[in-house]
Amino acid sequence: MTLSRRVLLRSAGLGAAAVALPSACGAAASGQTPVQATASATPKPGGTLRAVFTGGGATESLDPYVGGAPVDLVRHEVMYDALFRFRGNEVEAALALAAKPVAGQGAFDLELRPDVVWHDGTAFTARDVLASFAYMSSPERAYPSELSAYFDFAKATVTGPLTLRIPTRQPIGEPALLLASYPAKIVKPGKSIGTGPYQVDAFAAGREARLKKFDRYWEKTAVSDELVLSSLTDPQAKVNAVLSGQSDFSTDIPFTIAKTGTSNAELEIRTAGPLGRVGFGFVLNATKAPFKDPRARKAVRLGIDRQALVDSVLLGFGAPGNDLFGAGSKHFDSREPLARDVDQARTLLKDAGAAGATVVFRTAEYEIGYNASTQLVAEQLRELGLMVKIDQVGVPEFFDVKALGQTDGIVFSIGALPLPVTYSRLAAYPTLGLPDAELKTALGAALAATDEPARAKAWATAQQIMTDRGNTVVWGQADTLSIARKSVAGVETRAGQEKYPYLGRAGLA
Amino acid sequence: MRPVHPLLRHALSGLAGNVVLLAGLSFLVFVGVDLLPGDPITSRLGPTATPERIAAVRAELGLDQPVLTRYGDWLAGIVHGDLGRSAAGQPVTELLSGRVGNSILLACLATACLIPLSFGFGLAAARRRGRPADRAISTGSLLLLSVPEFVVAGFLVLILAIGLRLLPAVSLVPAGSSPVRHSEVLVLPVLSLLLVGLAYATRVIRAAAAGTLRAPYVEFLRLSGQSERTILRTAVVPAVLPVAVQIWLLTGVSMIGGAVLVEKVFGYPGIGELLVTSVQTGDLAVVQALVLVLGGATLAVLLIADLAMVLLTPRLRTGGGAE
Amino acid sequence: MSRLGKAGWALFFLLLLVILIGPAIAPNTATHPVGPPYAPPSGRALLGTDHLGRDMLSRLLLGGRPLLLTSLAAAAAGTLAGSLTGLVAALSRRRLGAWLMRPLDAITAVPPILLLLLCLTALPNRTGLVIAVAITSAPLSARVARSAAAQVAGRAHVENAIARGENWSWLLGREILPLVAGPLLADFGIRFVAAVYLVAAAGFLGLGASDTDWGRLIVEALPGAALQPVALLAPVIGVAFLAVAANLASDRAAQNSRGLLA
Amino acid sequence: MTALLEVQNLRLTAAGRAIVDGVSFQVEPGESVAITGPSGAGKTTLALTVLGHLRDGVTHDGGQVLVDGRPTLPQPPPELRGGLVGYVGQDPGNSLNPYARVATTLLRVTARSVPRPQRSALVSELLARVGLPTELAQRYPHQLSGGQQQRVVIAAALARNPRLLVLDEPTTALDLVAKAEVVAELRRVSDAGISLLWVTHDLASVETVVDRVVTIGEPTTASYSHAPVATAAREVVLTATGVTAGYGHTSVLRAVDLELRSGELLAVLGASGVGKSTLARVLTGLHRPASGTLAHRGERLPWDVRRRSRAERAAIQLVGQNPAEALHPRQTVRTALTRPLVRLRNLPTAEHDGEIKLLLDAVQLPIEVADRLPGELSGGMRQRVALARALAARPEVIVCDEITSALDSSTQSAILRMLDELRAELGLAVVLITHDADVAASVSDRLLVLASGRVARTGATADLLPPGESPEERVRHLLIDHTDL
Repeated sequence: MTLSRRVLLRSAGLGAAAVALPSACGAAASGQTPVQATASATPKPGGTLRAVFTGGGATESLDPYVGGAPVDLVRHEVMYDALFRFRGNEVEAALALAAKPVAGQGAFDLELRPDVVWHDGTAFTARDVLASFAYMSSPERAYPSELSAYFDFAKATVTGPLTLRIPTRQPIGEPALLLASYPAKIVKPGKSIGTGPYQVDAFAAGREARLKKFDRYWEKTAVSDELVLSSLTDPQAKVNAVLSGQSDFSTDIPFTIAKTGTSNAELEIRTAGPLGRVGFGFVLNATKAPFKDPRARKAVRLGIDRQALVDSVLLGFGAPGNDLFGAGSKHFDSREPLARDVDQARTLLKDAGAAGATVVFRTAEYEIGYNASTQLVAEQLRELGLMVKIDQVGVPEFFDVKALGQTDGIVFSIGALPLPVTYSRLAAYPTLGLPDAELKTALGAALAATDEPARAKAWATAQQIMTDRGNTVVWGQADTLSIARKSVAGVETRAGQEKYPYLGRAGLA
Repeated sequence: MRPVHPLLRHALSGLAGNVVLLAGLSFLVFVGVDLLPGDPITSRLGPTATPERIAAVRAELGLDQPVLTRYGDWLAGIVHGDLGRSAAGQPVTELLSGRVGNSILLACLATACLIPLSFGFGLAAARRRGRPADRAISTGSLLLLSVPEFVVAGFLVLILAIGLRLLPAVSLVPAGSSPVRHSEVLVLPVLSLLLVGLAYATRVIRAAAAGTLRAPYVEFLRLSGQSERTILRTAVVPAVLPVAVQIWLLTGVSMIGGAVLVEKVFGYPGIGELLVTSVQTGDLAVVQALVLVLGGATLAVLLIADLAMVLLTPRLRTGGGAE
Repeated sequence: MSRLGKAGWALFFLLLLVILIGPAIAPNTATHPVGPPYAPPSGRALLGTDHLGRDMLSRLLLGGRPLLLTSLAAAAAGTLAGSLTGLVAALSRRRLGAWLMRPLDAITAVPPILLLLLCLTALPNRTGLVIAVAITSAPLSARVARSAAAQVAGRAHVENAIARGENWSWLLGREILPLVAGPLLADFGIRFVAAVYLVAAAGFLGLGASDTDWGRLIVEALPGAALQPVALLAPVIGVAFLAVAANLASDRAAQNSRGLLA
Repeated sequence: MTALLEVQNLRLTAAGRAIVDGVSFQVEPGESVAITGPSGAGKTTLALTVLGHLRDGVTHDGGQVLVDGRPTLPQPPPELRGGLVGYVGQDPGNSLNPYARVATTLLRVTARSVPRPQRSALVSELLARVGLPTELAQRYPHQLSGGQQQRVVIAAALARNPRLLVLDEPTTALDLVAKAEVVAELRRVSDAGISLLWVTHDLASVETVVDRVVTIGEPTTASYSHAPVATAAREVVLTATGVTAGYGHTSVLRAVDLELRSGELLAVLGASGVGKSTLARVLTGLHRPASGTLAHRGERLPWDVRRRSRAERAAIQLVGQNPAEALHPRQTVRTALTRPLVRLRNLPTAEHDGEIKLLLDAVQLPIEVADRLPGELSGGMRQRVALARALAARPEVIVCDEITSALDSSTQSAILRMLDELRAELGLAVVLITHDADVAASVSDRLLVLASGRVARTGATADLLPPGESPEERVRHLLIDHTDL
């Protein structure tokens, strides 16, 4: 199974090297502006929409399998189509119409959409899909697609002009879900040619991409004539770009901006809604003492003050978490969060023989709030008699495997990704995954289930195990905030992609 | 006696020395970065990559070779004008080309503004030594020197871009264009760099001018009935110029590499971002190229500053003369 | 000027005192929240609270010492290493002196930020920071020391000491150092200010070592500047104050030394 | 007819101390007056008030200075500086703008716009007035000799035909030949009817030019001379042969031979820049010559002082030119005198105090001086301390490099007398390096004249500079003869 660290980061909403840091001075002081859910007004056709996202500097690329910064992902979303995609948290057909497991064969049949045209005017065929599969899973590539862990693309065969048969490596009940979950854009290998609603007009890595509407798009053609996507790495700079009128929209902005509000009547601050939240928390190392003992893990869960963390770290923009990642995705177990109980936590710690123990928590400012939340949690756990030593490192070293193995907890966040993705990513790290046979069985069953009730049951079991003795501590669900001109409309947020929304239907009202 | 003009000989020997120095420097950095914790392969492949896969990529990139061999290969590449490839596989020359130019543009513009301003303020303050104008200039530059540049930049954005909306807050440069054609995005970054550099240059020029104004030959000119204007023009300016040129050149070149923080605040498409990420991820080829470019530029400017000093000082320019 | 210089010293020492005893007089811990985030100044938190609701005054008082000591250590290490090299270069034969100085020129050619990044990536802690700042400042100190000592090294009393066979420690410590102490102290002041900035810049780039030093406080307060301007202004004024005082003290040291050799 | 210059009861103070206290004198048109007095008597300060200039820290505290009937203080009349009164300063090397060519400097002081075609003619004329060739017009000051520089300064001062020239020690920084050039030049100026106000501490050289001498402060004493001792019988202590030395590619000394006998005073005489100081440094091991040998009592000595043994280092001592630099400004006299006792004589600490008293006695300084810093001593006293420090090593040879040139004449003769006594008492051999022919004639047994880095003449002082003739004239002849060779 080849899961790269970068992909792990992508789930946390950041590109490979993007360093999220607070920066220059904030917005003009003003009264509080209420935060609104994404506007559903209809945009007017035509015009230019300008948006700014976190860039990846010189490493940005038009190749959907190279660039990994949010701006890359936003651009890839509108230039290329996947076989399946999410709408809300349901899978819907895109370039493929259906993916049906072939009983007893360890394979599935893929049926493609007819009458799709590439940006260069050629017709879309099954061979193109095969070429894309080969391209994305090529071992020479820096990040071969994670889908290769489930599907054997090398043995895939074209069975008709618009049909393919693809063997699987393990029982997969719903291939479309996996194809929608992982980035699997269909592209003409080596060229920046896709089938999406926009095609590239001009591009400068780390600065800007100008995209123009593709008139022969298979679905409804895009709303805006032109899309200008700018790259900035500094969160404050992104906000400043909108504040000073240089851009119309930016997302993933610091909470402080929302707190300050904006004095400009043309602008508003939006949230991505309850489905577009990011789970903030910690993963405890269940392979060594003291967190090898489930009672010690439980003690931490009981010992933290979730509301205080939400108020301080998220400035109130979010809700307390229930220790499970994936809030907002399908099958998520949205039970009530634990209430703080310091006494019980102390008792549990004592039972686990960990009273007064010293543990090391690793943090880096991967996302705004990582270091702050670690500091606050350390303060809170001190009240239980658990001494937390903070190991604060630089961003590039954060996921150093050896160091991860030596720490007792690391700060972690993950968006509303589909549960298979969330759990496979946690399992990818020996020290992040929970070594639990029952959990493994439940996860396998969830992946293999072909019918909905079985899937739901398997996920319920898995999440019950995580609730009972899991190693994740999710204290909060953070809102994803964006700043936009009020006239910006049609911005769609897809599950787990709150930081790189879909702009294919967006425009100015 | 001398077949080569002494100045030319000085320049040539300086150039040769600089090349040697740069080679030494690049070697040090090469070995140094190699020892850094960040490993381009593991950061590229992720922690779950199999040992065979890591070994294969290492071999592919030639990283299994001893460090000396790799340095040799890198040097050979330089001779052929090839700066190598980044860990992500892009040619370094491509990564750097536009960005280096943009950073240099910023530094050049800031220096161009710095020259007249620092000279004017420095001389004005020196002429009015101890009087209110001098106090104002000296205190002002002292205060400016005392605030970190990213704070200065932040305040400028807050006031000029967001408050008054006079200028763009971030330096968004359209694809396929260059900052030159969108001069409005240059104003604030240049201003931020300028303010910090100006404070320093003004102080140095003021000190040099004040020193010259106390020199015996200035007293002699006064006693020969020369006007203050003439004295300033004929005696003080030529004496301050060699010092000033040095400061301008050094400040200017330090702005190329020193603009990292300012570039970050404005999202300016310079080398700043590249500098930070390449060091942190141990992207040796990029770090090396940056060291080469920035180090080479600095050494070249140091040499030019040396030559300018010689050219502007008659005693040095004409050699010893009759003794 | 002398009155201004005296004021500079007085200011410097006062600030130094506050900074050094700061941790002892801080009313709260640096980490414990005392109120809502970005609360304005109030009786409970005289300078308001920071982005996590922690007492700004306490953080300021707790953070001065690490900044001061780190910068001092870095400036001292850099000035010491640089001065020693410069002094030895000035007293040595010309060829040896040039040979000693050349590698330092190479260091000057690397932008301080790059050096900072390299050192902090290798050693992501306070030691790394001190080493980085020391390395960047040593070449400049060496130049200052060399040119100051070169003016002194040819003086008759130095030659006399050489002629009567005094050893290096006497020559450097007793003959040269007392005479170049002024320029070196002045240079030390400048290095100190530069160190303060580099430490702050490290914080800005997310490389800082302590979480309360003033550079870090500035960086943390920047996003919330509109909500709680005091949280930003207090450390900015603190850093500026320190820098101004150090600059004034350095000017004064330079002036004192001028009189000595007249 | 009113006086051209009239100083009436002038009082000037600096730092609360009067530097010029009630001075009055007059200069008539066409008259030349010398102002003399010991150093620190305020001669320069006085001269500058004639031009209406007060240096930083000096305040006008009473009295008046009138030029042509008009007061120059607090603000001089507009046409005074450069017009009515010209000024020539002490150090021509520092008086000329180093960034301007001679022609530019001269044209600028004429203060009128000259049409381009006539400029070179005007410059040539101004240069011709001071006897300089036209070629110098395009040179920078550093490309001129000291004498030429000072003559350019005079040309600049004369450019606007002043009626009075204020001269502040115009010859002290010059060597013998240059000094003669400048004095001759000023004589011509004076003869042309221009008044001179000549500030000097060296009356002898201006006697032929000025009409009158005004002394401020205490008068100076007469000079000192000694009776030569017969030295032929004494043993040779130091022999240098074939000394060739230089800096970089330029050689300063060429094949210099020198022999010194115990108790003898050898004067090394030469113009400035001729390599005298280099010779001193070579002999004391501070400068390594390119070739040549040195022997001490027949034993070969290494050139580098660091390679000499302790006894060898102690045997030869140097006393330098500049009293300001001779002593460490932060070390007391006691420290300065103790170090040689420790390093060169290994004397037990208990004996230091007694020895220091003896040394201070020998140079005629009170014991209280021991705990003072050099800054609290006068130039003469510092030079005595430097001498005592050299004696502390119990040397056989002392090399004195222009030890009196920075001192006023009374201090100068006191130092020379002391040197003579020490020589007689201790049997010291002395190499006295000087540019002053009078000094050489008055104290030396033998003479070695250096010219262009070579030995031009050597022999008994009595033979080369017979009494009765002006030593300065004789030396000039010796040097010119040599140059003709």
